[in-house]
Amino acid sequence: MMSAELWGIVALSLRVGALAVALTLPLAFALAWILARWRFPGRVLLDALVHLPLVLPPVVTGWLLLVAFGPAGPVGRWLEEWFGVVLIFRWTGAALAAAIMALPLMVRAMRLSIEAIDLRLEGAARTLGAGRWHAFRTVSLPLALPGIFAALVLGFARSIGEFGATITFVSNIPGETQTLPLAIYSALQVPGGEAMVTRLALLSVVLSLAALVLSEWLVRRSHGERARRGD
Amino acid sequence: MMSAELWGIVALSLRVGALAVALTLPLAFALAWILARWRFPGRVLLDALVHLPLVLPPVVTGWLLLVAFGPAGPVGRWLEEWFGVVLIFRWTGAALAAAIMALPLMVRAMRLSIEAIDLRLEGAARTLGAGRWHAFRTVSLPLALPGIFAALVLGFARSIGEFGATITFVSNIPGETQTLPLAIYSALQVPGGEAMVTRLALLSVVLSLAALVLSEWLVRRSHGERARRGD
Amino acid sequence: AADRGPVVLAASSLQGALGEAADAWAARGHARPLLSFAASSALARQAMAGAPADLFVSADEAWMDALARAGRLRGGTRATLAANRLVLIAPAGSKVEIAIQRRFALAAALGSGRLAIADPAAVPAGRYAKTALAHYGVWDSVAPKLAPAENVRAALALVERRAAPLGIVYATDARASRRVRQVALFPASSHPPIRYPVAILKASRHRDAAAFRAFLLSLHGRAILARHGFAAP
Amino acid sequence: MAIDIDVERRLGERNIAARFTAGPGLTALFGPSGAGKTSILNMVAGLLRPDRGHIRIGERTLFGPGIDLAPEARRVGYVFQDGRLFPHRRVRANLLYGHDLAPPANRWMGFDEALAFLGIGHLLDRWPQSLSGGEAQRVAIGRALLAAPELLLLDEPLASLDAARRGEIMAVIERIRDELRVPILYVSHDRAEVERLATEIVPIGG
Amino acid sequence: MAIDIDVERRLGERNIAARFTAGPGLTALFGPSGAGKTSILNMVAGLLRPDRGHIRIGERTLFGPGIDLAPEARRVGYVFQDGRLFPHRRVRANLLYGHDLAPPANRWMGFDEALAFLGIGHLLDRWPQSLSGGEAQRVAIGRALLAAPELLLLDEPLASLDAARRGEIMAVIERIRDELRVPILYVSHDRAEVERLATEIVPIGG
Ligand SMILES: Nc1ncnc2c1ncn2[C@@H]1O[C@H](COP(=O)(O)OP(=O)(O)OP(=O)(O)O)[C@@H](O)[C@H]1O
Ligand SMILES: Nc1ncnc2c1ncn2[C@@H]1O[C@H](COP(=O)(O)OP(=O)(O)OP(=O)(O)O)[C@@H](O)[C@H]1O
Ligand SMILES: [Mg+2]
Ligand SMILES: [Mg+2]
Repeated sequence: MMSAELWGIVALSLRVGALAVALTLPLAFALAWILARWRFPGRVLLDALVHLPLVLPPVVTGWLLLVAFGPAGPVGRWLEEWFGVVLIFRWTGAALAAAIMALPLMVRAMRLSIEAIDLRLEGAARTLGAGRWHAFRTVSLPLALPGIFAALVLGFARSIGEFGATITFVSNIPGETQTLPLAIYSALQVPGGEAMVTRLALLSVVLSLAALVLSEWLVRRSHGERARRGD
Repeated sequence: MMSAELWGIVALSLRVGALAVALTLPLAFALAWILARWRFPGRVLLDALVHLPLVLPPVVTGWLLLVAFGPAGPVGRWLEEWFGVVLIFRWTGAALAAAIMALPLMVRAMRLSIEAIDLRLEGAARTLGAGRWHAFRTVSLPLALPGIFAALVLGFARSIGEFGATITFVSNIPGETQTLPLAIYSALQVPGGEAMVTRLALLSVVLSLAALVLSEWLVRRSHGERARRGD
Repeated sequence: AADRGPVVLAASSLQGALGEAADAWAARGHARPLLSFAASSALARQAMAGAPADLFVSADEAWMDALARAGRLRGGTRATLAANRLVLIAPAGSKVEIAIQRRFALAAALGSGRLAIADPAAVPAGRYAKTALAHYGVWDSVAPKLAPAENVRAALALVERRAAPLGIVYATDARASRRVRQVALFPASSHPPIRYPVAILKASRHRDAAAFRAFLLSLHGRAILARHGFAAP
Repeated sequence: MAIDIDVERRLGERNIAARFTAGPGLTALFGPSGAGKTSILNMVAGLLRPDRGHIRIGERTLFGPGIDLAPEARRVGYVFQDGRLFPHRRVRANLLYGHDLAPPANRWMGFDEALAFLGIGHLLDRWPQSLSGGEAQRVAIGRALLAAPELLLLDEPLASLDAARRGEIMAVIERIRDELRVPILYVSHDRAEVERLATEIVPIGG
Repeated sequence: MAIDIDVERRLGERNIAARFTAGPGLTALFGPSGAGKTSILNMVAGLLRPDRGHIRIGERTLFGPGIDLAPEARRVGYVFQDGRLFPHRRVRANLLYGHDLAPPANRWMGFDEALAFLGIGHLLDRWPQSLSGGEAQRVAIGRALLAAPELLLLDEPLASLDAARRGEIMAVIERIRDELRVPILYVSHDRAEVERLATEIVPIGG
C-alpha cells in the first residue's frame, strides 16, 4: 500500500530521471564520439572536464550549479531574460543536476562501444553510396547500441539516486524537487526514521530493477536474436 | 605552495582511491563476466544488486555499511573477532565505502568490453592447446582491456569524489578518514571557506586529470600502436 | 596510540569554535583531539553503532536523547555546551526591513521568492525556525514558499547567491558571512532554547575525554565559543 | 570507359605504386600475395588516400590534383576480400543497403535477379554471422551489384565458391562486362578465372 | 591413422549430417557452399557439439557416448576459413601461441622452417590488422602447424594465395601427409588442389 504522497515522490523521481537522461543522451553521445574518434590538442582536458562531476563531491557540483544557474548567476540570468526559463527550485533544475552527475558515466559507456566499432564497416557503407551522415545513422549508431543502452541504464540509475547536487541546487521542496533520495535523506535525519528510510529505499530499488528489466528486454529485442557463432 | 595538511589529505585520498580500486577490480571483473556470459535465473536480480549503490542515495549506503560493518554489526563483529580488522573510523573503511560506490560503474564498463569480445577467438585459442583458463588469460582478458582501463578510470574518479557514504560510515576524522570531498565539506561549513573549497576542488581536479593522463598513456602503450586498418 | 587525542564527534556548525578550543587545549600540552564534523544525525548513528569515539556534541537535544535511550552515554556526563539564536537574513545588498512580530508580513516580503531554511522535516535549525514562525502565526502562509536546504550552511548559500530573498539561519552563521545582512533577530522566547548538548560516550576509552569535556565547559572554553557568536546556555 | 590509374602510397615500410591504363571491360590485377592489389582497389574506392597520383574512370576523375571524391560519390561497387557484411542487419537489409540508396534510374540489376543467380533467396532472413563462408561471399557480391555502381571492384570474389556456383557468377560478370559495359577491376589468383574473364591483365608488384 | 566420423547437428533450420570413414592420409571434404563442411570441422575440433554420433581419430575417441574431449585436449591444428588471428598479438606472438603450449617432444615443425616455406619472416613484428589477405592466411597456417597437432583441419587454406606460394605450401602439406603421417581433413573447392593432395575424397551434402 502506498500513500498518495509516496506516489508523488516516485512520479517526480521518474520524471526527473527521464528528463535527465533525455537531456544528457545526445550531448553524452556527441562527447563520446569526439573523445573516441577525434585527436586534437586539449582532448585530455575535455575528457577531464567530462569526468569532473564524478570527481567533485556532489555538493560542490550543486554549489557550482547554484553559482552559474541561480537567479544571480550568469547563465541563470541569461536563461530567464531570454527564454523565461527558471531552473532553481524547479524539478527541471533537479533534472539538470541529475543530468550533469550522470554525464560522465554515460559518456564512458558510449565511448567504449564507439571505440569497438569496426571502422571498415563504415568504409563499406560509404562505397555503397552512404554519405558520412547516413553511414553514421545506419552503421555506426546501431553498432554503438550496447553502449547506448548501458549509458541509459547507468544514467537513469544515477539520476534516480542523485542527492547532493540536487538538494544543494534546488533544495528539498516536496512536490517540486523532493525526489526519492531527498525524501530518504529527510527520513534519515530524524531519530527513528529507519522504517520510512527502508520503505523509500525499497521503492528506489524497485524502480531501478524495472529500468534494468526494461533495458535488458530492449537489448534482447534489438540484437539478441542475432545468433553469435562462437564455433 | 601546499601545506603539510593539504598534502596529507591528498595522500589519504590517493591511498583510499587506490585501495578502493584494487579491492573492486577483481570482484567487478568477476561480476561483469558472470553478467555478460552466464545465463541463470536471478541474473537480473544480481544485476540490480550491483546497481544498488548507484540508485540508493550515498548516505543510505553509508548507513547500511555502518549497520553491517560497524562494531555492533554482524560483519563488523565477525571481522574484528576473527581477523582483528576494524573498519569504522579507519581509512580502510573509507576505501570500502568508495569501493562499493565505484562497483556498479566498474562492472558496467568491463561488461561492455567482455560482451564485445569475439567468441571465435577463444575457440581458436582452445584448438591451439589453451585450456579454458589459459585462453581466458591470454585472449579474453587482453581483449577486455579497454573496459578494464575505463573501469579503472571511472572507479578511481568515483572514489576520489565519494562523499556521502564515507562520511556516514567512517565519519570525518582528519588524517584518518578525511579525504578531499570531506575536507571540502568541512570547508563549506565554515563561513568564508570558499577559498579553501576552491583550492581543494582544484586539487581533486588535478588528481583526476593525472589519473586520466596516466590511463590514456597505458591504453596507448597496451594497444595504441596496433594500426587499425579502416580502409 | 598514546599521543592521539580523544575522538570528538561534533555537529558541523561548531566547526570554527571547537577547532579553536582544540588548539587551545593542545597549547596546554595535551594531544589535540580528533574532531570529526558532520551532520548530527550521521554522527549519532555512528555512536549508536558503537563507534570508538569519546565525545559527542549534538546540534539538538533529540539525537542526544536518542543516544541516552540507547544507553550509549556515560551517565552524568551530559551537559549543555552552548546556545544559539535564530536570525532572519537577506542578501547583502537587499533593502528589506522587517520587524518580527505577530503575523509579520513575511510572505509578502518574499513575493515570488522563497524562504531559505534548513529542512524543517530533518535538520534542527529548520525545526526551530518552524516553531518560531508558527509562534508568530506566519508558518502557514510561508510553508508553500520554503526552500528547505540540507543544512544551515546550504540555506545560507542560497541567500548569499540571491537564490532566495530571505532566509533563517543561526546567528553564528549570519555573523561570519559578508554576503548576507541580518534583518532581524528572533526573540529567544519564540522557539525552544537552541542548545548544543555534550556528553561522553560509553564507548570512550581515552583518558583525556573527561578533561577535554571539562575544558570545553570551563570559562576558557565558553569564552572561545562566545567569540564565535554562541550564546551562553 | 577507359581506366587511367597512377598512384603511390606508403604503408608502413612498404611503398605501393601502380601505374596503368586499361580499356573498357574487365581489367585483372594479377600479382603475388602482398603486392598491393587490395590497396589499389581501396584507393580507387576512396577508402585509402594515395600520397600522389590520379585515378580516372572514363570521363570522371575520382582522384587527382585538388580532387578527392568522397567514397559515396565515386559510385563503385566493391566486393571486399574480407566480406564486411553489416552484422546488425539481416541478409535482406544488407542486400538492400546500397540498392535503396541508388536512384532507381541508375539501377541495372533487379533484386530478384540477383537472388536467383547468387542462390541466396533462402538466406534473406538470416543474420550474417550464421552464414557459411561461401554464402557470405555471395551476399557480399549481391550487395555490391545492387548498389548500381558505375565501376566494379572485385577482390577475389569467387574464392571459396564451388565450381558450379563459380561458373554461374562468372557468366553474370561476363554479361555485366559486355552488355552493361560496366568497367571492372578484378583481383584473383586463379589463372583460369582471369583468363576467361579478363580483357586486360595488369601485373602488380612481384 | 583412420578417421571415423558419424555426426549430426541441427543448425537453425538445417540438419548437418555426415558419416564417413577414411584411411590415413589426406581426406578432402568436397561439396557445395553451405553443405556443412566447416560445421563438420568445427565438430571435430570440439567447437561445435554434435547432437549425436561419434568422432574417432585412430585410437582416440574425441566424441562419443559419454565422451566429449575439450578442444585443447583434441590436439587438432585448425586453419579457419575466416583467419581468426589474435588481433592483440603481433604475428610472432600469434605463431608462437600454440607452439609454446605444445610439449617440445611433440613438435614436428620448427619455427624457422615454418617462416621459410610460408614466406612470412618479414612479418613477425606486424599486427594482424595490417596484413594483406594472403599474408594473414599464411600466418594462420603457420600458427596451426606450429601447435604440433596430431590432426590437421584445413578449411580452404590456399584460397587467395598466388600460384607459386600455393605450390610451395602444397608440397609441405604432402610432406606432412607422407612423412609425418599426420591425418588431414581438408576442405577446398579447387578440383586441381584436391586431386593433387587427397588420398580420399568425401562428398558432403549437395
Ligand atoms: N599499416 C600497414 N603497415 C605496414 N604494412 C602494411 C600496412 N598495411 C598494408 N601493408 C602491407 O602492404 C602490402 C600490400 O597489402 P595489400 O592488402 O594491398 O596486398 P594484396 O596485394 O591485396 O595481397 P593479398 O593477395 O595477399 O591480399 C602488404 O605487404 C601489407 O603487408
Ligand atoms: N546459426 C545458424 N542458423 C541457421 N543456419 C545456420 C547456422 N549456422 C550455420 N548455418 C547453416 O548451416 C550450413 C552449413 O554451414 P557451413 O559453414 O558448415 O557450410 P560450408 O559447407 O562450410 O559452406 P562454405 O563452403 O560456403 O563455407 C549453411 O547453410 C549455413 O547457412
Ligand atoms: Mg588483398
Ligand atoms: Mg565453410
